[in-house]
Amino acid sequence: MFLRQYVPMAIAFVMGVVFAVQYYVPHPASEELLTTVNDWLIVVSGFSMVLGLASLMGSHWAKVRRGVPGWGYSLVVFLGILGTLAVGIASKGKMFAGEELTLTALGWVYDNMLVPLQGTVFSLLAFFMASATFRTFRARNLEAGLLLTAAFLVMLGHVPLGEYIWDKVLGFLPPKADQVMGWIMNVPNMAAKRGILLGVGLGMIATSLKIIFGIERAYMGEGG
Amino acid sequence: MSPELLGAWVAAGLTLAIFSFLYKDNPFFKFGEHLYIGISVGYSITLLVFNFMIPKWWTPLFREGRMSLLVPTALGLLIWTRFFPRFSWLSRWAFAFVVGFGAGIAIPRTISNFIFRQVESTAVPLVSRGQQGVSFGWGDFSNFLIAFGVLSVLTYFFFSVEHKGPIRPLARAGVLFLMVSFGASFGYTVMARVSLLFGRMYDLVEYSSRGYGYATLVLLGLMVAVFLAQALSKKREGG
Amino acid sequence: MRKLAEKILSMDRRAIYLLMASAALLPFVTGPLGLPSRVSPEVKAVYDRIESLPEGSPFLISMDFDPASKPELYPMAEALVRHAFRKNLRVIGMNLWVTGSGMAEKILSDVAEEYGKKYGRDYVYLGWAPGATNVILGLGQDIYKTYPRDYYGNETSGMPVLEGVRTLKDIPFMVDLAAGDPGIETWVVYGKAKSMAGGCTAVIAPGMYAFLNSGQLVGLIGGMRGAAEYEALLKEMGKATVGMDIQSTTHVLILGLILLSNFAFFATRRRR
Amino acid sequence: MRLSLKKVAIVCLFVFLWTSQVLGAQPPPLSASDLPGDDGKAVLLLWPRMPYEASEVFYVVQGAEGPEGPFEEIARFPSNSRYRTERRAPFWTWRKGKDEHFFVVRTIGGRPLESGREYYFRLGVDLGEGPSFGPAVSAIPKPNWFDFKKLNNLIFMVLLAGVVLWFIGRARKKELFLRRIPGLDAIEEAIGRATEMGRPIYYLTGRLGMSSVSTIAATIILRDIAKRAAGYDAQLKVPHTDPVVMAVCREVVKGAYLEAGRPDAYNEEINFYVTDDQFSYTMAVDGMMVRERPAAVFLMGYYYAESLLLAEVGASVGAIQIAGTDAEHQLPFFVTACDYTLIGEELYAASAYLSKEPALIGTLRAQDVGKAFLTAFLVLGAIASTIGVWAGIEHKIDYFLDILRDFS
Repeated sequence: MFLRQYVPMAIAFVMGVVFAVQYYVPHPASEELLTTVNDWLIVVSGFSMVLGLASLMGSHWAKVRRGVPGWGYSLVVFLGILGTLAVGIASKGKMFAGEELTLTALGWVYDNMLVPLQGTVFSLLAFFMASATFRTFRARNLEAGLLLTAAFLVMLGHVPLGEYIWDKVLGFLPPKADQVMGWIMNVPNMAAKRGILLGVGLGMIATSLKIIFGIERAYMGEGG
Repeated sequence: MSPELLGAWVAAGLTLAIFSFLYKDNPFFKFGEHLYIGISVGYSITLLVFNFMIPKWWTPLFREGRMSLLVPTALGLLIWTRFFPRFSWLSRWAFAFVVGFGAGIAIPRTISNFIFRQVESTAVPLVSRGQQGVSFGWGDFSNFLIAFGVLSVLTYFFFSVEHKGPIRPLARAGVLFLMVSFGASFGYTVMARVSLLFGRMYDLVEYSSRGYGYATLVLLGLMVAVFLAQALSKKREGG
Repeated sequence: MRKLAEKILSMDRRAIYLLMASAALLPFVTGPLGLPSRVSPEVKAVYDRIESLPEGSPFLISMDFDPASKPELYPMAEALVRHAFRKNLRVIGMNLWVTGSGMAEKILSDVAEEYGKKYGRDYVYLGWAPGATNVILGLGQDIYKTYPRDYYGNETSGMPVLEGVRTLKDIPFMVDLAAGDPGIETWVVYGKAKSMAGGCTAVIAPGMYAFLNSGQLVGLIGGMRGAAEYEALLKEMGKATVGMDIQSTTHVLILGLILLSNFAFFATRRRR
Repeated sequence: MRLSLKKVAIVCLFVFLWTSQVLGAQPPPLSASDLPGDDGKAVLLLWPRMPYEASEVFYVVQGAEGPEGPFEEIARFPSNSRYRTERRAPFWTWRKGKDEHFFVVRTIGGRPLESGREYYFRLGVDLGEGPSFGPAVSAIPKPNWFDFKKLNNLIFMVLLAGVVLWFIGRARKKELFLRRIPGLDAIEEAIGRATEMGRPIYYLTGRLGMSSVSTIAATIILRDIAKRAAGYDAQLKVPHTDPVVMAVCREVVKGAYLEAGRPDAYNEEINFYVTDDQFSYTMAVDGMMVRERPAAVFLMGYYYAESLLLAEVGASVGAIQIAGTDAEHQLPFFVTACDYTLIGEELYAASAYLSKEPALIGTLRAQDVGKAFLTAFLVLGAIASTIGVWAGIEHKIDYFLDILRDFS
């Protein structure tokens, strides 16, 4: 109990208080402390990244071992990892090599596999968005109507064709489409985002305080 | 086949495999998606080794003998005890160190940047003084709207009192400001998604040229043929 | 009429996908529409800030994105680096998103080659490092401790490009190009940059206006439109400018869809 | 034109007085001291305002590393600038006014000052024919242990910490009031409708693991919904994307059915695993919703881009949809496609309201105090600075606004 519970709580408390107070102390000794510990933590982040990558690999490995339906796809994941690692080591982790800056094998995998795959996965959203917009964007009440109007104006002011249409249809109005969009972004949108930001800021501070005082212990993992 | 040409075929094939999801969830898509996960993990490990482990940890610690690196090494090893359930509680010490530090540095900086700076630029004069004396112009109106908006959104997220009496219209105004901002976000998001679509379309169009052996068109044809054959065989089975 | 409206409302989603794909392909068929985008004050502010820097000033650009946002942020990064090289600034590049390293490296070396810039003297790529918050905090303390070596394994101390630079405070201007977290907010909270601007995907741009208004960001380049505006300011038409045509057609399609669905919705509702 | 001797004499006298004052302009007395609240690498110079100051008259600041020099020029600026008012500093460390000039020296000849070393400075006045210097003064920059400019930040932190701890403590002793969240009222209605129609209820917990606050909130709300569903004998379905979350939810739902007195109705298959893959999960759940046409769909927790696909299908099958997320980018879709949406913090508030967990309620109350304080300050600040501009007393208003200003 003492080693598993109180020691980590004490460590979090000391670290939290010291580095909160450090902010107010301009003395070089205090700056040196921050620099040193911060440098350590960059190294620690590297170690913890291994943890994340390993747990992902572990879950896919478990699927392959147990032969759950679709385990073949988990094998594809491993194929991808090992293949990339192999070319990565061969290319010493660089995209380009030599004076001529020719593309390495890793650079090839990056350019022709990773970039198109990731890009395409996310570009699917353009299609989903179009259909969701069509099916759900209805001005069924004041709130939805306002949301819709703002979205409509922002989209119109966002693209050259929209600006062109505005000039043709609403050209007699003093503001241009991009100015209307700019105002929406800078005034009502900004105000709401700032209100949210103030709330989020208070929430972040409260959470940090709870970590320091040992009330919030989710970082300890299960059973913490 | 030159690496460039092969690259075009691979890139076009993978792009189409992912796009095939728009028709339905299918093995091409699943293959592409899992390959993506694998490659990105493999790439991350490669960079972790070559840009971090070797130059910033191994070389300074074991070649140059920078002993101060023993502390983070010990912390890192403690984190790795998560791999061994019997000792995994030791990782709490390291996590407490990291999380405690993070909480400590976050508090004053959040106060300064998320609270003070935001409050300062909201509590601004709502009139301006010019040559002709004090006036209330469009910019002042916007400033008023900003202050009112921030105020009403804060009121909306206030949970200690019922939204009754004078608080009710204020909270209601807060919702309306939120709606405008969600609408603006939506309008912007459309642009982001379309940008990605443009990126992929651009490449697909390029790869369908003669120089690349009509890669896109050939692969697209093949894929459509597979789906057609599948649909036909299903029909035959069913009929 | 009501039947038609109902039919429209229950249209198969794949029909919309097809419409969307056609709208996206249209500009490739018709050729460029040639419609200019007007430059917004947010983007102009970034441009003006770089213009105002004296020759030889260090300029930090952190490319915190991955291939998923390449079409938006890659042209933006290219345009900014191009501008910096034109003004003969010393460019310091880095990134915090591991899968973006390759792109950041490519942007810097491609544009540097174009302008005949020499590595180590005119520009440097510090590369990626884990622990984003700590990296940013570390740069505010001591760049050489956070990045003892650059991406290629060279020692950073003594590099001519970094002369006179010890912490972020010695860099008069920086731009963070971000696709999410860690990104602009992280730099705002933990960075001690003297003056900073942001460039980001359109998804996160609306949230950044709070920092723009408070002066924590001197300017903001939002999404592909922002990149296209920057290209227009540089008078160099890049991929973002080309992409705006697809934006035009697809946006107008989506606007049309919104109108159509709302008309159909009210047509069916009124009868009930 | 008649020119009296007397008039000429008066003019001559004035000209003489003016020139003597300007030409014989003595540099003002300079004082140098360590700049307080820094890391010991700067010196603060102060000197009083002089009557001859104008934009054509320049002050020249010089510094040296020894009493004999050599003195190097540090700065040169019009004599009617750099008054005390121009420095951004809080009223509790710095007096504002136009009666004195200031200059902060950080480098001499490009070399940064070192702490603990004595430096020498002198001030010159330049009327256009080269400066004339006053005597040199010296100062030793020293590092400090507290930056008083950040005092308001520290006080804010301490006060907030006090408020958070106090409210959590109070919430442990007695129940604190939290307002009802409108979205929660709709839950009853949605479950009732599902029972009437004999269709299932779908509950989704989002795409993050148990370490996320939003997932925890989602499991708390699930408990409430499972209890009601058990009471009504409605069919509940919870498709999962994370095995750990599924394990937790099984316990939660089991407990809820027990509490409702219906352990017999509990079934392990209420919670079931689909896949961890984002789009495959979404498509699978969408397929199920299209087939089973649920009467109510709850989307709680954190969502990414799948939000629009899920909400769209739920709306198209005519389900009552109640969403709750702190994923800001997904809110537009939920707001338009769902009947009720818990926006951001409302999700946490709902979970605190339902769980009665003192730490959650106490934190929420503490944050409310913070919000109330900021709201009050914003109103007063805006009014005060408006009055300040109106009456031309902006500098007096600064005494108030400085309280929440950032001086780092």
